[in-house]
Amino acid sequence: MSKLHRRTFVATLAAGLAGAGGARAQGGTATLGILTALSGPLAAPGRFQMNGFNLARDELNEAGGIEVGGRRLRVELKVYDTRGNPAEGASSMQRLTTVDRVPVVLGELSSGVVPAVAPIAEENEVPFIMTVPTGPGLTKQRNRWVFRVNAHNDMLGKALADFVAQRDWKPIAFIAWNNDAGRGGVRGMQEALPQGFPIAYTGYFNVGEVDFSAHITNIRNSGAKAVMLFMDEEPGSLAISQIRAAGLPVQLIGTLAMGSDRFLARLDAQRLNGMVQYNAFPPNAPIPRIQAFSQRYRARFNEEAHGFAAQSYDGLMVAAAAIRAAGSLQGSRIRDALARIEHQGVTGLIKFDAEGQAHPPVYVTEWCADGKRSILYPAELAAGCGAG
Amino acid sequence: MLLEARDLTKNFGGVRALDGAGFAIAEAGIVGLIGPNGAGKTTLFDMIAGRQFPDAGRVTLDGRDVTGLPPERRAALGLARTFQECRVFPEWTLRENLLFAARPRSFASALLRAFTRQEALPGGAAARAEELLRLATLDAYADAPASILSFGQRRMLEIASALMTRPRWLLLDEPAAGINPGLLDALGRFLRRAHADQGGLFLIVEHNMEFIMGLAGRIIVMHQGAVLADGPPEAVQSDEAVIEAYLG
Amino acid sequence: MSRMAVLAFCLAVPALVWGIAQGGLPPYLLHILALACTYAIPAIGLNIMLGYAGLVCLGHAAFVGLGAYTLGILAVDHGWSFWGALPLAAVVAGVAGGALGAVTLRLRTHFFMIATLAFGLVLHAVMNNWEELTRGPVGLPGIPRPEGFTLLGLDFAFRRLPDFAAFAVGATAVAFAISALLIRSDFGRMLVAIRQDETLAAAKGVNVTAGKVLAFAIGAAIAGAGGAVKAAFLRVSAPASFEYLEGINLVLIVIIGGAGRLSGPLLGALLFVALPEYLRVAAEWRLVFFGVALVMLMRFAPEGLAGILARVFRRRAAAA
Amino acid sequence: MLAFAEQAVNGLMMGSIYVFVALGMMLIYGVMHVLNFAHGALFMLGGYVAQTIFMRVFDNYLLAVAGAVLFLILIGALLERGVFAPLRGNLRNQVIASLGLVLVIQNTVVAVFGPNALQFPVQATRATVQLGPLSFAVQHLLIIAVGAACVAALFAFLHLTKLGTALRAVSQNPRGALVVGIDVEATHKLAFALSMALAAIGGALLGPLFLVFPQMGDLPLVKGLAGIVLGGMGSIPGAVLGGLAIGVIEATSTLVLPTDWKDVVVFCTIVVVLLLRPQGLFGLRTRDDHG
Repeated sequence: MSKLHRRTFVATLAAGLAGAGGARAQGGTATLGILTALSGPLAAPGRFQMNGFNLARDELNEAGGIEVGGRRLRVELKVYDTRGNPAEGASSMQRLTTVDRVPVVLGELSSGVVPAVAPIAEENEVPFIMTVPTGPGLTKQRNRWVFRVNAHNDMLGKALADFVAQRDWKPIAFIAWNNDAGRGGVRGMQEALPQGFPIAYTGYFNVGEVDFSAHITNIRNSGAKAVMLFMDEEPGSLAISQIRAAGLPVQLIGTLAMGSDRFLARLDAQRLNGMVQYNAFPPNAPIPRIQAFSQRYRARFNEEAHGFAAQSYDGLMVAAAAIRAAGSLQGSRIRDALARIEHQGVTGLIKFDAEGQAHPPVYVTEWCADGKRSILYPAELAAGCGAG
Repeated sequence: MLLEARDLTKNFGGVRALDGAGFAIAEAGIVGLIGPNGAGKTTLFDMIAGRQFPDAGRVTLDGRDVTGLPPERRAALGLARTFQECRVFPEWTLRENLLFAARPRSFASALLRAFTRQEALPGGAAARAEELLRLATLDAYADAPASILSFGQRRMLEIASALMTRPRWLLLDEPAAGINPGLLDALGRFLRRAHADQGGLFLIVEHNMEFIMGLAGRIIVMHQGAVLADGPPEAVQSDEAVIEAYLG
Repeated sequence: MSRMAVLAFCLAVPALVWGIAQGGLPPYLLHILALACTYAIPAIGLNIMLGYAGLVCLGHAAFVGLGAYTLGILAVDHGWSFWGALPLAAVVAGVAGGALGAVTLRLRTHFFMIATLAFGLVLHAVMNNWEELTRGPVGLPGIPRPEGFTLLGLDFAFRRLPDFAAFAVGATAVAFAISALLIRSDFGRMLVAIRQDETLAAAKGVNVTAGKVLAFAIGAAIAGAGGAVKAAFLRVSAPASFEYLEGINLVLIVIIGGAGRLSGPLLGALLFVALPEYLRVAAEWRLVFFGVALVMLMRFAPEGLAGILARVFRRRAAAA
Repeated sequence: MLAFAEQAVNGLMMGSIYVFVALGMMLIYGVMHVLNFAHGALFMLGGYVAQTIFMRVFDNYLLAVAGAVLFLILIGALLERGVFAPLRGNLRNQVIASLGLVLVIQNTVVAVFGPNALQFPVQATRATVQLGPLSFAVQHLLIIAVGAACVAALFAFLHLTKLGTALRAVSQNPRGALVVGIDVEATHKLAFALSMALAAIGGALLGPLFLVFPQMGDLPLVKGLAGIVLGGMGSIPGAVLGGLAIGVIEATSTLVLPTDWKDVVVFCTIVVVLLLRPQGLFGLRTRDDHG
């Protein structure tokens, strides 16, 4: 197979591909690009992200689509699975921006993939709106085409750290996933806690590993008063049941994923009682925008709304609003619109700062004995059991 | 002193394979190394070839102590050997097997020559390979992969490959084993011709008495890890102790 | 491979590279081409170890990672230029390769594979846990593309995709040339002798220890350079790119392409990277396909794609 | 001291899982002289089959485990005939083929059962039991107990029954066994069946304690390998003690080192043992030099 022979093979491959690339907006549709994880260890959070995107798309289309330059365009989603791998992410972004030629790309789950896809969005002048990754540095790479709807680790950590310091639960221990979400969360929390706040123990475990007995033993010996868990629902439910089973007298602190009814279903109210967690989207909060979204989400998926879904829903709605404001599917016009936009989303007011980071409110909720949740922070929204 | 082994001892977990075996060979010739099974022939042979190392004792080549030298360094000194289990490079053709034996061995120079594209095959190597293949009656298969050869032919190829570099010490481990009688005389003639052509020492471990007695000028008999007798074939054949050891 | 052939090859490749740089190929295809190169270069390194010296190294992705992180740390934290860091990336990976070779050379096939697998897992854990140096699982972002230069009146700015694709193809060609020069020489023959029969090779004067350590060092150095090219292409170096499954993928690429054949790694990389991207098949079924292909190849055509093609050409040539 | 004891018991529990994997691989290695790298994926498949039977067919844990064992033995027979038997003699190709099997099994499970972890709630073993000051889940003790029972049963089979002796004979010298009239082919199938049974039981035991997910077999595979290397290649008692030792080393290392380095401790143990004492604790130093 001489080298020149291979070149001709590659050339024919090119012809096939060029033809397949869809024009930007034929026949009244606007195709938006989505990056997510449909397989691999991050598949569970990926499902909630897609629920949010699909709900937003259907609502936009039911309302007649997006009005651009006098024409109403149906919204289509072109979804790629990056499996949390930078190389797959880069290929998917390259295909979205140069073959499918989408006007805007949303999503991604893993903070590790974003630095590989963001420069490609910048090169092809397509705005990229993150809806889940929490790495603080992702919006600090001086890339004008990158925006983020959700709060990052430092912002999430700040709210909860103030609360923990206030309640003086020390010394504190951590058990976290050994990946970007876990280690990033612990670092964000440790930096947000006041100087010299005693940290009794920090334990990491591999994604997929689920034996916490070693950590529990070490926490018992470290004399920690509180344990913070930085992991997703599945390992979280196991960790809590093992901690309760071992009779460890500690205050439990969790993350976004551990404040939902689905989490309750994995365990029971008695074991969750008293657990505190930060939450970007407490589904039963007495706030009209949250109540409305929770009902629509339950009607569609008959399960409780999840924070990732709400953030992704807002991401797509903001993109649609920016397209409408820009009156075109031209990437640079949409980017400028996004930079100036003020959009009332379900997770709160979305206004991107100079680095493209939005500042949605962060809540702290607490599990009550009856399986409901109460809101403790921000103070002005504090409400009893059943509101969280 | 062409080759000397002095009171070599070796034991494998309690079993004493070699018990102070030793002999000295001063001038070139074909020397046979015989003895009943378990006499320590192959162990001694491997120590001279560098595949095994003694617990005590010394091996010298041309007076130089090589006891601890690894096999590749002994090859560089001019020692070549064949194996009881008969080893050739199966994927290479017969000609490639022989030419490989003649090529220089240092990785450093090989790396340098790889990038400067200098060919390093010694002048007469190709011609010598042709001649050896003809002598070994294998010239018909010169460009066939060695894997297709029968056991006897493979044995001949192994010996031809060892002869490529005109080694000063050629160690043959039971060359006659598994050879059908018809091929035995051809093997004998091949070795006699080769020795006449290049001289040096042929040390042959062998069980086939008739074959080795006819070929070797001197016979060393091993028994229970030590040298029992050492002399011309006729003397050794009539030596009481040797007959006792074999029949006993 | 005579001197003329090498000269012709060295002229043909830049011409080809220049052609690519002028564009004309759709960006997505250039992206796939560049990505395939970032797999082909380490596969060429692995082929020297696996295909020629017979060393089945399951931890090869770790050397790719070493090269990527060396470039990342030097460029991002210490402001080195890509061109300055690239040779160092190869040297660091090469030294690690030589060390692993020296450490594992006496081990027999099974032990050897387990040791290389363990080595790969240890390095992945270090990349993931040593946050001060590697920034942990988030990966090291902001790795620069190679600095541009003008050559024969043409200016190459590697931020542009066609230029980077041309660079990647050029780098692959250099790696291919190195492996071809090494294999088609006494050096290559000595490695192949080691693979066929270590004991016999030693008896013929080959220093088996040195051969294995060198095969490891050179294979790892080429993989390190490939890792640097991958880090520059993706502009991030994350542990997820160098986990043990990536090591198995490299073995897959070399075996399916054709171990012990110079064009094997190139065909394997194109097949492994380009085919699924082009077909956009769901991830699971793509890997099931490759798994089945691997088992079938082992049973019916261990010489891989390159071997099958060579057999077809030979038969057609014989028939003609 | 209490912490050490608790970690040691935790270690024994996980160690028992590694023993299942190590024994399974040792049986095949001993008889067919090949390391089946797909054993981790088969271990995971055992967990999935048991979970499916338990959740969807009949709600009885014992039957679920039995079902998993039968299914795996069937799969094992197919693999032995289709992949391992034809490739016998070519060590490198057999191992690479087993790597291909890992891709096939793992990704088929993801495609069929979906990528995320599944619950395997066996109520009977959820309860905890008090052992002095420490409390352990019943499933923990079940794993240790069943592990010990399987090891004992295997030993009895290998040393007391004719078939078992035949198996040991083939593992020492296949040609010698053939000469004596042992049907070597049948022994290979027997070894494969036993290995698959152990994988199924191991997977079915680990499932209820944690979750069943596609990558579930990866770490136990590597740690089982570590157990085999530590115990000594080719020695069944070595695989048992090696597997347990790796579990205890791993658990107790968390007292000293941060937990994210516990896997590294195990991987380094493999490399160190291979260098200092390649034949491990119980292996015999073989003189032949073909691996």
